[in-house]
Amino acid sequence: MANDNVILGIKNLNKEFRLRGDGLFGKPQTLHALSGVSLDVYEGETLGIIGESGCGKSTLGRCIVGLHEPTSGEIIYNGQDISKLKGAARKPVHKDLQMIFQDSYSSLDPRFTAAASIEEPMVIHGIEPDAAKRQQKVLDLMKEVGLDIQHLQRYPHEFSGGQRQRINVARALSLDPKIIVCDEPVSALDVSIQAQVLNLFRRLQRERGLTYIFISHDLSVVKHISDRVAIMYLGRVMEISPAHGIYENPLHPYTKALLSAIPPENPFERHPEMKLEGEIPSPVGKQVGCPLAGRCPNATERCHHERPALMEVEDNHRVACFLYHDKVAE
Amino acid sequence: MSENNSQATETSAATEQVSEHLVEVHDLKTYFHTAAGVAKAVDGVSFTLDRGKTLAIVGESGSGKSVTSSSLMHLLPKTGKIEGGSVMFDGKDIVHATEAELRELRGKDISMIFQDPMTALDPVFKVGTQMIENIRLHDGLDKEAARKRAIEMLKLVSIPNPEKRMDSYPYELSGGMCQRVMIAMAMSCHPKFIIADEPTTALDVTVQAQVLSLLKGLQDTLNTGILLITHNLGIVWQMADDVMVMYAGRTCEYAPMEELYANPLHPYTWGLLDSMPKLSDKAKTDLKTIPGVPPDLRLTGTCCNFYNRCPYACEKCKNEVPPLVEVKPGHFVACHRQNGEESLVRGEAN
Amino acid sequence: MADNATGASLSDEATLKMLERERKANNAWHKLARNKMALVGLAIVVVMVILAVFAPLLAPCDPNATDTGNMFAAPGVGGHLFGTDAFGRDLLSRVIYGARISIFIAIGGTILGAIVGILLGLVAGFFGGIVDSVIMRIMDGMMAFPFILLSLILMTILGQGTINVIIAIGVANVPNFARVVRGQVHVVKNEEYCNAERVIGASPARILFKHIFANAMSPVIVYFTLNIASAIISEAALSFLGLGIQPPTASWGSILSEGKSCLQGAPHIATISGMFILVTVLGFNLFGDGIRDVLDPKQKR
Amino acid sequence: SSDGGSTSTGAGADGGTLVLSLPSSPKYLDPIKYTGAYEAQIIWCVCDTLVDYNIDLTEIVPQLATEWKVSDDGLTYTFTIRDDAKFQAGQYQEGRAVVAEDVKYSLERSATESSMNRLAMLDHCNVVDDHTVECVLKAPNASFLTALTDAGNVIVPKEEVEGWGDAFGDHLVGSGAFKLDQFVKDQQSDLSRSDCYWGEKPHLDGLTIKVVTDMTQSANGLATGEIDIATSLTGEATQTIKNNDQLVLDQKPALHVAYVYMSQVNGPTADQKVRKAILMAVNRDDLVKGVYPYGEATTAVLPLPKDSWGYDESVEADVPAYDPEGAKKLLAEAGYPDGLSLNIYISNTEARVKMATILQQALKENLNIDLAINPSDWGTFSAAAAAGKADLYGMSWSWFPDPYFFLNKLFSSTEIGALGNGAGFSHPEVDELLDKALEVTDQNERAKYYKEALKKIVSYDPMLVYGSEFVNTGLTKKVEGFQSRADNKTVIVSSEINISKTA
Amino acid sequence: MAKTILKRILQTIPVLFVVVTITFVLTRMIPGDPAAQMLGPQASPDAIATMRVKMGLDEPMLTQYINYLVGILHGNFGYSYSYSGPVMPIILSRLPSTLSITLTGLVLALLVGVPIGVVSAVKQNTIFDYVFMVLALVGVSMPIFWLGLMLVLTFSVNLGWLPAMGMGAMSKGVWDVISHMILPCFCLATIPAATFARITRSSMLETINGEYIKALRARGIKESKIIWKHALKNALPPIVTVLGLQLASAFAGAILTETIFSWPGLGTLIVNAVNGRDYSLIQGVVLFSAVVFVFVNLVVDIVYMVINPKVNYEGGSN
Ligand SMILES: Nc1ncnc2c1ncn2[C@@H]1O[C@H](COP(=O)(O)OP(=O)(O)OP(=O)(O)O)[C@@H](O)[C@H]1O
Ligand SMILES: Nc1ncnc2c1ncn2[C@@H]1O[C@H](COP(=O)(O)OP(=O)(O)OP(=O)(O)O)[C@@H](O)[C@H]1O
Ligand SMILES: [Mg+2]
Ligand SMILES: [Mg+2]
Repeated sequence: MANDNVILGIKNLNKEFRLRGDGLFGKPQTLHALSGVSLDVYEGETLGIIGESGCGKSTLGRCIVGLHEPTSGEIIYNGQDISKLKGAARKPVHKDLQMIFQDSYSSLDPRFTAAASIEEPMVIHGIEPDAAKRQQKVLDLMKEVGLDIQHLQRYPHEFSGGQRQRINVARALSLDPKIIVCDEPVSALDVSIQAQVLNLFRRLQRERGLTYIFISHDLSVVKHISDRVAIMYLGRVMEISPAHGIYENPLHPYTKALLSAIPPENPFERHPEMKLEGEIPSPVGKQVGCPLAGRCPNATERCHHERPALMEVEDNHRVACFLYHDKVAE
Repeated sequence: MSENNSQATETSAATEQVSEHLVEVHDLKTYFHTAAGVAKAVDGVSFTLDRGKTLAIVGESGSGKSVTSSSLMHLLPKTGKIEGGSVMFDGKDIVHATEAELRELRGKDISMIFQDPMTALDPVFKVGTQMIENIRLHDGLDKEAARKRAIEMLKLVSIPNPEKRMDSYPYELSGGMCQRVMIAMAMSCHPKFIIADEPTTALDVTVQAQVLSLLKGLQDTLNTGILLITHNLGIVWQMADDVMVMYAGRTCEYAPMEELYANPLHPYTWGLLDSMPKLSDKAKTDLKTIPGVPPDLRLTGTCCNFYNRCPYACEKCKNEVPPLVEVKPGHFVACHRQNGEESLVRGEAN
Repeated sequence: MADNATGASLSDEATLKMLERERKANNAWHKLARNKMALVGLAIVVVMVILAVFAPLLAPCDPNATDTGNMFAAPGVGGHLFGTDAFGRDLLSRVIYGARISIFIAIGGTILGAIVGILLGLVAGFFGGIVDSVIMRIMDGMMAFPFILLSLILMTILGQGTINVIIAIGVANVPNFARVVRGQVHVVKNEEYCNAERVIGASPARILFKHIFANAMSPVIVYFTLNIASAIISEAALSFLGLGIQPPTASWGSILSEGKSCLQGAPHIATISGMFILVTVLGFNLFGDGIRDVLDPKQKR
Repeated sequence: SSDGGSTSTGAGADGGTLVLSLPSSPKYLDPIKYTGAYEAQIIWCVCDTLVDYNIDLTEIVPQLATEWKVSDDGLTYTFTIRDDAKFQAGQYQEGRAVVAEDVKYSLERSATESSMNRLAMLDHCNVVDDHTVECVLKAPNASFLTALTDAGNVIVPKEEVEGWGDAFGDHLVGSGAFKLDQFVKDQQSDLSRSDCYWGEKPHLDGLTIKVVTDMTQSANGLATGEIDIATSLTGEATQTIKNNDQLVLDQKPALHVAYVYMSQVNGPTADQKVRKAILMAVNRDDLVKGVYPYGEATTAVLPLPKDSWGYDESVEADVPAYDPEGAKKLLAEAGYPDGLSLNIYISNTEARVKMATILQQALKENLNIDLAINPSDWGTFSAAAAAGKADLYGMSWSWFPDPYFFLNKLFSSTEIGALGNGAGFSHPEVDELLDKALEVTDQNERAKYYKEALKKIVSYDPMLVYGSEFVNTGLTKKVEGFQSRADNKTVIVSSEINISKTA
Repeated sequence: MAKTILKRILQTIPVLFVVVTITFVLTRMIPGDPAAQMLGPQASPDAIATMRVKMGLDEPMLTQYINYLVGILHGNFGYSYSYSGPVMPIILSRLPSTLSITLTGLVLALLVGVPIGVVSAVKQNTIFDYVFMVLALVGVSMPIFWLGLMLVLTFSVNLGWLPAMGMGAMSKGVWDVISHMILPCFCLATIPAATFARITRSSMLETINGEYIKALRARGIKESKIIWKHALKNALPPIVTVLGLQLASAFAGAILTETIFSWPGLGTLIVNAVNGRDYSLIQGVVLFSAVVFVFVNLVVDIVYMVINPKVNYEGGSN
């Protein structure tokens, strides 16, 4: 389904947060949430993003939809760098780029009912100016995500975690966007509803050529939905490849560790786990070397000082690890 | 037909021995009184949990899992009320406990990991401060020692640079980090009973594995009982001793984990198991789902709640609430057509 | 399956009925209508407004008719329900007529200050940075003008009259409202739901007025309703400076300050006008609390 | 009407500090800068004038000057200065004797430097010897001696004045019975007995002069004993004190008239008929009763206090009496049969607002005049009134018993543009009489001129005079020897008075 | 944060410049001649004219303005004719007396108002709530003069416990100072206390239902700690704003209290300056207040940043 048309190009994206120093006059410290992330997202594909918790996935998503201004780097959409667009200039982009937030509770206005929240984007962009039709569309969307007429008039705090997440999904879908950044959109859903939502995602992709950037910790979900998968670690992309490449032929030591930690599919399955021991690196302060160096079983002296670049080692399979660089070099 | 009838038969096994179980919940009912009617969010939930054991609750999103756990802790919003049933913790009646008695239990004997980690931390205090407060409250440590212990706990849940992270505010943490902070807090006071409401949704699998083994370790050393609410069946298989399946406020199936996997009885359970995406799946086909939506909780209580989505539903299902019946030792199910007299064959809808 | 998708043995009708009930329950007016205290508050305000509007019909006497033979009559004496004032004028009539000025000015002045202040505060808080600095520094500067000076200046520029009193009180209130609102906005605007709105593409105005505004309102409402009291009293202060209402026109504030000079001999003058102010303030506050409760979805419904 | 205090000076216990309250804060104690009675109160305690009025204001009595002579042409006054007077020790001198040089310095300073023109008639002084000084006037001016009693013309030591410069007021030094220890504006002044005082030794050890702007609080202060003498009381406080048997209210007619001046040149009131109609439309007794419900004033009709020696009761009859019917007719004659609209400017004090409100009612009722009341703070009011903007303006006047300080100030055309004659009253024959009254020195002769002027003035119906306030003083029973003076001066120590306070 | 502070201090300069300019122009627009005010009602027109020259009022406005600005740059804020002295020392001399009662009053108000607000919120719609809130409303609508007089009548005149007026003197002991402060502070505290109570209540109602409150309960934290530490801190921002406002208004707005208790503070000074058309003093007071308010508001903003870490004044969002 995906074609070779790059719909969103992320070029060397960096995002730093300034942490407030101690006390009134403390020196602020820098937290590197994203360091030199470069990604191309193709039209109509699903790009799965997997990574350690806190590695900057949400930050990446927020940069894409314009909630964070990147410290440096570009985000190219429709031929223009949208990372610096502001105000009215950004408005047309908003409609195309949507996000499902990780924190489903706080991303809903506590004083808006579910219906109002879902309706809101349509009102803003003047989709469906007829109120009755709009209401109908709201209801349709809600039904798509497994909610029903009974949930229309309730406030966020009256929902369960999963229901709130579904409201978020419905809201993002209501705009007919081109790209949706899904930040763990199904983590709070039971498997049957999860299946329903995933099917919905796929159907919309089929029908409308939607593009997803799909952040999740559930590797089977990512595998199921993604065309390509990127593995992130500490603000960097470590490996990126078509989905089967990651699952069948993981290259990066971190990817391997991840795959080994997947929970079993049945009570009787027990597989050996590859544990990453050692000091967990911190995104705060100066960054040198490969971030995994301290925990990687294959680390060499070089890994501690030099940063491996993301290199294509196999067809469409790129990895940032010296283990393979040498092979490529040869 | 109504509850009276069902009560007689259900969970008779559980009520016999007292206090041998860590937690005993019997026919718990928690209702929300909203403007447009009474929502029966929890409407007949029964289970028991032994020391050192893990009970997993799975079920439809919105089926009342979190409300059940909130009810155990008496942490319902103003509109919510426990309307019936009993909850015994360590032989103590919790439903009628006073606020002071509950406070004794909360945090010390029972701790809870909330589903929404980012909203469950006080936004205006540093996470370190919140952890230290918690540790000092329960362990009576001095400030320095508590701080040390907090850092230790953060290290245990793999938070990088924990000394520095102690000074972060919740909004500066990623979702997974908040969740780990919550977990660290819940574990820091050696509880007898942990309620973990989707504790690892925001964690990557390596950290998840670590956290789960941490929970296991705690369980082994302290004989802690764990009530694990999750949607991740993989975790259930990994962690649980027993599993309870919930649907629309009611227990619909309750069995030892392996039994449930091997021999699920309730049609909803079947649907659930079938919907799970598998890593081993090769083809990218649509996932199986359970069509339809669950009923409005304000209108339930007169029939089997799953009736409208159940391919096996019969006339009785439409008119009677199915009681929870022990069909095999330890295996309870609430289905008119699975109560021993009749048994369905999975996949053969009528 | 699709035909019975909504509920087990439950007619769609029941659900629809419930939905209707719920929609009604969520409707601000219905919420307000169910809030007894708010209704009491509203009733008080309405009574006061009625007093003001129908003063000529309700007042038993001419409020300005002096009677030097019957000064400081105690309540009830000589057919004067509330007694008479220092000129022997019927206090009841004066209080009724006073409602016109006091209610009008209190509401007008506070609303004017609130509207401008809230707008400025919203903008300052929302855009932050230089906009915030400029607006708030202007507010700081305005606050630096003592009320008496500000009023004198405004009145010199504008002249006397009711509307100008409203403007004076309004202007004096602007920085206060701006600060209260702006502080709230700074807190609320960082909430995730505002970010969600930005992603949806909501214009700043929409985010401000539909989301931040509602979520920042509750202290503003309180501040607003409390301000009614000080506005009523400010009117008297302005009139005293000769900038407000000219004698003999009655206003509660001026009756109160006239009562000040005979507190011991004729305490009823200050007491009665004070009570009217108190009750009015009470009314506004109860009503304000009601609105706050209505805006709070977590309140028991 | 003075029912408190005894008149004896000798008896009375020594010791104690008397607390006296003023309703407004003194600002400038430098004699050439002071503007009001409250400052004068302190200055008089600290400094001496050459001469003073006696307690009844009937005659001028010696103070620093033991005697004086007036030359026949009325131009030269020769004073003999007492030889036992000493200045209090200060920063720049150590308590030296008061000599004629000081008199010359002080009076010439007042005459030339003071913008208050309190001694404008003085040309220069000649020191004859240490204890004799001649004052030469520019023209004969009979109000000179009276002017000398003004606190602006007290005798002060040059060293201190020049030493302190602008700050002299805060460190006032003189030869009076008390020396100024501390002067805090808006709060209080602490004075202690001067040991080098030439006169009778004051009974009091000290004097604290407190500013208490709230009248009710003055009464309360008396009740709690925090205040011994509360001066210049008005309003309900007087009643409160009357009602309290532990306290004494001393009342005495003041040299005070309250009036409504009507524009003589602009607007409808330029027509005398309109003015007269207004006078006839107002019942003064009712007005006074309404404005002063606690009996703090009496009705007055002439623009001169009854206690002034220029007062002429026979003129009272010339003032049109209350006659609403006649008034209406008169107004119709003037061309306003259906009434008209006028404005009145007043300062925002209670007494004025009350007056205007009652006046408004009376004019409406009797003449169908719509009177718009413009109350404002004093600054705005005085600017408007002095500029002649007002149709009517209401205020009051109080000064010395010498008619000059009323009639000249209010009706001389030279005062047009000042607040006194803001109405623009200008009649050459009145001017002439007033000037003449100033040239002659004999009081009887002067009285004649003034009476004549008064009659003339009244014939033009320039203003509605309605009341004359009392000097209301509240006292605790501890105070002995107090006697009030019609000019609102509270005399602590003099040849007649020596207040004491029992423990 | 240091940067924020520095920035804010720099911002003060244009604010003050504008304030000075506006005050300069506007004060001269109000009717009333400073010279006439100074000389009193009985002064003659000549005298007034002379005085105007002496006061420099005859010069063109622009010259006066430039002179004034130049003076300020040299640290000379003008000369007050009504208080015969340089402006700044006069203002500063009033500061201790004003601060002593306003700050004490505000602290008192906080100590009373905030707890009442908290308790009312916790016990929303109970009899406590109703009683406290009605009391609070009585508090805000209470005419200060009436309250002051009642206090004096009760505690000074009838009971004789406390002095009715004036400031105490340290030389007479600490009690003398304190006893003189009690009634005025009480008077000053009523309206702020009522305001704090109301604002606290409403703000607490917003926070008290938060999810984190539930989480804290689950952790077994004492209810009192949850309320007084966690919920209150979250509820603090509007309270701090209002505290700032009250401080500002207490500064210049304590005129009634000052009058009743003969407590000469800034309020009296301001009124006298305006009534006396003492231009320099008016300008000085406004300038001074501007500095104070900029400072108070800076402190408020910093407190905001301290209590709510997300607050950031630098940019728009995030
Ligand atoms: N305050 C409330 N008022 C009314 N209904 C509520 C309230 N809170 C929850 N509910 C309803 O109660 C039901 C149970 O909610 P609960 O949070 O227990 O679900 P859950 O099983 O935890 O679901 P999830 O897996 O999605 O978190 C839901 O249908 C929800 O809509
Ligand atoms: N507003 C912020 N201020 C400071 N640091 C932040 C902020 N937001 C995120 N961070 C930091 O940036 C890093 C990346 O956070 P991010 O939320 O992107 O992680 P994530 O990959 O989404 O993790 P998770 O899977 O746990 O949600 C973390 O170290 C986090 O602490
Ligand atoms: Mg995230
Ligand atoms: Mg849940």
